[in-house]
Amino acid sequence: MTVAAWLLRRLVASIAIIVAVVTFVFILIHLAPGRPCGGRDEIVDPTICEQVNRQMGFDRPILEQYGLYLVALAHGNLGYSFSLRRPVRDAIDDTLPFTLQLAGVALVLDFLLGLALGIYQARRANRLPDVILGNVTLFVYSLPTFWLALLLLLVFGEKLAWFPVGGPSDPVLCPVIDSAFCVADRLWHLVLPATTLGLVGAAGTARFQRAAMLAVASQDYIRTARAKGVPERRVVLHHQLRNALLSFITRFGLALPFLLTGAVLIETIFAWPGMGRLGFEAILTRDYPLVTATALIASTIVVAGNLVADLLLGVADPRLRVRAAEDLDIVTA
Amino acid sequence: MTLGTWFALGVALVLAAEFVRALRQRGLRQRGERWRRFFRHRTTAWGLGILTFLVIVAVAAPLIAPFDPNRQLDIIQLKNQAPSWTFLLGTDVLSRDVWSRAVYGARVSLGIGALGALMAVSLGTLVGAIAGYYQRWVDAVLMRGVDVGLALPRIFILLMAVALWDGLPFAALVIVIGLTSWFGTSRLVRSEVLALRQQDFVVAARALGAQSGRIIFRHVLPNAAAPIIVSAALSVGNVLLLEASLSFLGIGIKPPDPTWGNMIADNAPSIYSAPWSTIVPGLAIALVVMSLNAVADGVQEALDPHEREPA
Amino acid sequence: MTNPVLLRVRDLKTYFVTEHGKGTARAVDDVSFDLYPGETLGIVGESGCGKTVTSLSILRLIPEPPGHILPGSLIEFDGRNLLALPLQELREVRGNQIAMIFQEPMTSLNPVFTVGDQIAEAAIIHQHLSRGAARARAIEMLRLVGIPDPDERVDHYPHQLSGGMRQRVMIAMALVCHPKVLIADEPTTALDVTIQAQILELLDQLQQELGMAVLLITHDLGVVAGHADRVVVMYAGRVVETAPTDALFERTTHPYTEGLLAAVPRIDAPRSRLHAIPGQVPAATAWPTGCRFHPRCPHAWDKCVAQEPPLLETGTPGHTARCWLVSEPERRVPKR
Amino acid sequence: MTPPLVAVRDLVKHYAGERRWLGLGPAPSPVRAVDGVSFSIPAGKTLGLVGESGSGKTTIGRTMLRLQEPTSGKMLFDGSDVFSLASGPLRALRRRMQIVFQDPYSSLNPRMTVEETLREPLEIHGLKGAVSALLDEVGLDAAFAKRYPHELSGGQRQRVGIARALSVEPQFIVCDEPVSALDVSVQAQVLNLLADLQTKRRLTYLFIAHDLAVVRHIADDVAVMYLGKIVERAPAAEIYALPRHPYTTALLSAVPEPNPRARKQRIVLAGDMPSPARPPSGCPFHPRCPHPLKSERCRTEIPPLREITPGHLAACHYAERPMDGR
Repeated sequence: MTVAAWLLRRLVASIAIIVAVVTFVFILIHLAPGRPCGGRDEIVDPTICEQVNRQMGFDRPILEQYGLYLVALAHGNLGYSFSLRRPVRDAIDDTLPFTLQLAGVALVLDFLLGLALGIYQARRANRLPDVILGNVTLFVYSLPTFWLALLLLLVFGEKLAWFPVGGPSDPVLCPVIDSAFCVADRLWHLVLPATTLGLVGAAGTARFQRAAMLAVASQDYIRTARAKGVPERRVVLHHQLRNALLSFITRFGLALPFLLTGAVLIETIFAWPGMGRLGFEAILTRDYPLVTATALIASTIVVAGNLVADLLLGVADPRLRVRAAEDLDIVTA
Repeated sequence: MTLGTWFALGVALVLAAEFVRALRQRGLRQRGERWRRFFRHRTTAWGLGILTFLVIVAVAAPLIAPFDPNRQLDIIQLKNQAPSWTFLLGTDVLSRDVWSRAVYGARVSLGIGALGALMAVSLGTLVGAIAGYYQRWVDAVLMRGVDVGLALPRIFILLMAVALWDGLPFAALVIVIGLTSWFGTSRLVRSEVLALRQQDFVVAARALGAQSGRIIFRHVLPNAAAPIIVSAALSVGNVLLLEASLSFLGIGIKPPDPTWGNMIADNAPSIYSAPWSTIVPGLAIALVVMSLNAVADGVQEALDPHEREPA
Repeated sequence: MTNPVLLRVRDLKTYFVTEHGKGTARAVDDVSFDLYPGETLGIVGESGCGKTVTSLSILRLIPEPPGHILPGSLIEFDGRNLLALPLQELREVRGNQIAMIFQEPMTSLNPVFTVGDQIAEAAIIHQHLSRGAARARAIEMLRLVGIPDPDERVDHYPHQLSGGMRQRVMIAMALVCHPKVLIADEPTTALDVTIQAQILELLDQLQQELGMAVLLITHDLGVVAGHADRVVVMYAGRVVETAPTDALFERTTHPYTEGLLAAVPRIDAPRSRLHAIPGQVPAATAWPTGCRFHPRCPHAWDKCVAQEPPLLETGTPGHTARCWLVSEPERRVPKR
Repeated sequence: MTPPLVAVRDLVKHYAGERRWLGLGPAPSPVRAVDGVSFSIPAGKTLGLVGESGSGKTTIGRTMLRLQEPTSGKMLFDGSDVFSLASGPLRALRRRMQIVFQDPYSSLNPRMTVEETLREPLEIHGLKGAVSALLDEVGLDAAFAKRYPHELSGGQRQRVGIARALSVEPQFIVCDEPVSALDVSVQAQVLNLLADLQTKRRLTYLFIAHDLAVVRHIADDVAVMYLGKIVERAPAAEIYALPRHPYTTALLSAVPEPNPRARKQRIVLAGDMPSPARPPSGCPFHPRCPHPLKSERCRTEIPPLREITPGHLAACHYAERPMDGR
């Protein structure tokens, strides 16, 4: 089987998963009591409500609504958000970049710091630095992200006033990003929210990576490397790390749901105009098209992340590399 | 704080410490290699002690909490009081005693954590065992379902379920959390079952004419106990964090009943002037999750399937 | 022997602390032997006798903790005590002058690097070859160990090779720096019978071509009989008998060696019951008193329980046995 | 002559390559693990089945007990066709056929004591029996009943595995390399035990092994497998005295003998066993065959398993002129 065929199959599977997610969300929304209009906090004239519902097609049979939605989706049409009174597509376009920036910076911090700590701890396994770091990472890993966000905000935003307390950029100087200064300003605003997410993630990554390194350390081929006279540093950073990275790659797929979940909370706390907050508010206002669209985007990110992780794993692990049939190792009884 | 509550608190501490000590003694006395390995790291004993203490506190909340957790003592005079001998951990923005709320909050938070995790792990184990044991199309169908479940960040499903149904009661919340938290466990259990299926002792049981139920429950699952128990311990922590997040977003357990999550949410606005009322419940959550992780490490050590050969 | 000793092992003691410090497993307990240039010395014994720990101790590959080599042990190579060498200098011996191959070719090769890279690594480290030269060297080594299409195979990963081919790669990797000593730890145990024959023949042939000394560690008396010049028999962490191969099989002296030999299934014997040694190897945390074989020995008498015999000269040159029967042959219980 | 208790007719087991993802996608070429194997074992006798890894010998043993489903073929046990039984009657029949495994470490449930392990089969079949008697029969002290597998040595575990198989009082036991993982001295103990039990209980064995020397001490008949096929089958005495197939000759010559005087002229086969997914054309052994008469015919024509002398079958075009292995 060729790489292309494998990729095609995985793509089809991924799309199937996303469609299933959309279907599931669609069903869930329609099973819920109440209609979008006149939701929990709004008091709207019932006749207007009815009009809105008719306009949005919410009075039609659910199967028909579902069919129409899928057809629209296939044309790239995500529908119209009645709470924002604008196309869902535009709302996503406006918010998604903010979430990607936040999650991206957090991910980099998570992986770089986590990897470095994990490798360092594994090299000093069960000695004092490892024990101390082990307890620290366990503590950070156990913190609720939103609570850590509040504390960081309290200390670094309020008390020390080193970083801005919220928002994506300075509303006066940089309403739009059009200069190097504004890029710096954006990063400046990203420090606290991204650090919150990244720190908790990094603690988990460090614990994971330490365990992965130690699991590899007891393998026979590490002993072989030592028997060859390979210097200790190279044994760890070449032979051991290269194999431990294989299990690390699978973590990439797992990190995304964590980051997206965290984004909902972090964006709320830091007034970050991202998609997580958008989705949350959409749920509160029962903005069906917007809810479905954010779920769709979120699951697409997760599924794509898994696909990328699998691809990377294929590149990194020669045993998984998809190759011509004659090279397949056939295991028999 | 009254003398009585101090006394009750002292008793809870002693009970927890004694419980752990007794377990440890038993481990050292018996030839049971497992107990000894369980207590190999000091953190495990600490974790177990802390959890025991918190469970005792939650159960004996009326004895240990000096005030009614929902009572607003004096909204003008006693609002955002700093910790003192009367208010051990201060009061919150509505002049309620933080210590009392934290004690009662342990009931809800630990309750949701334990019950939600129990449900999630049972479901995950069941689905994983069935998929791994029967393989073929059963496996394909179940695992595709799990793929879908894992593709959507859990918080979205939860938010939808909780927000759309508007004010779910405790039991329903537990069920919703349980129903959305089993995917990871099922994958884990499935891969364990797939590996165990190949083992000769399972083949032997089939050769002896054992039926599927017996094989799954006597031969396969007991040998997958380690990852399942570890997964359960970690699930409790995850569910706890999830409930806290929901409460923080204002859609978990309805106020005024305290949970550690909604305590943080209620007091976050006054975090600058009265940080204790936010910090305390957050630390409580971290303490529980940390203890659970430490206990999970101990379980992993104790039930390590790589039983050492007799030297 | 007039040859100078190449590798001298004296009073080697490698102990392991068992879990929770409950006890000490005396895996290797006072083992001594010499390896001469160009010869094959077989170390034979069943699992738990300490033969593998002995081989790992030579290059200090014992995981520490839980293992440790006791002070007073000596492993002398080229006039230097390897046990006292700084790690930096020891690394220059490892893979360069003393190389090892292991039992499991499946797990002993790193799955994520090509076999060429893994063979070349030692040449780059020890002989400072360039990458290109090292690669050429790897191809040459693959050809030497009889792997077909070495130019192509050099870029293959271990999982693409059969078990026999992997063991050939391990041998190529070990020999790339032309070591003076090759330690082969059960090199064929994991392989099929016909592949085992291939690998053993290859080792014989390479030894002749390259003139190295081989320490052949095995549980199989048949392998020793066919490939070793001298044999050391180990039991319960001790050397119990040592002899030139022919002498050992001709005049087996220690009851353990006798029992082991009688227990080997033979294709040349008619269908019959095998002789089995009763009981089992004792635990390394609790070796028996006196002669460690006495609980399983048909000849044992009270002296064996009380006092452990030294390695006694049997009369044949180079043949010693740790058994009181050597000095008191009349105590031997006749075969039923 | 005793009628056969067990007879296998034309057994075929192909493994389809695992299809991924909802069973769609192309199926890789099937692995012919067992490719048309027939034999029978008279009651109370032992057939030694010898082959290297990948020859299909383990698959045969497991398929015969229907621990794996066969692709085609027949397995007659005491007259009934095991492969066509429904699950109910099959379960009843399982009492009469048992298996002993190679790896003593994975063959016992680590969470069950010896007693629980031995009691379970009795429970399943509603039998009365004493665990202590079973332990005694395999040479273990009754004190072992309370122990867990990790407290036992390899040899002791293997004895427990044998006791478990005996607990349902079977007539036929598949011994799947029961001594391969054991030390030489313990291996002899277990082989002797199996031989004693056979005499005492009049058991019928299929004894699977990878080396001809072990089989020598227990088998009445020997079948040699290569790439899913039996290439030679004969009474034990005959096959050791005059092997007809060059592969058998090579296998015999590859056994390392503990006798330095017999440093015989060893036949060392070239190359590896080919993958059963792509067996060579003609005689499956021809690419490695050292027979001096090897010819074009070997490359094109599959030699059938035919009777060379009475009771001695071999699948070689030149079986009448066997190689000299010594």
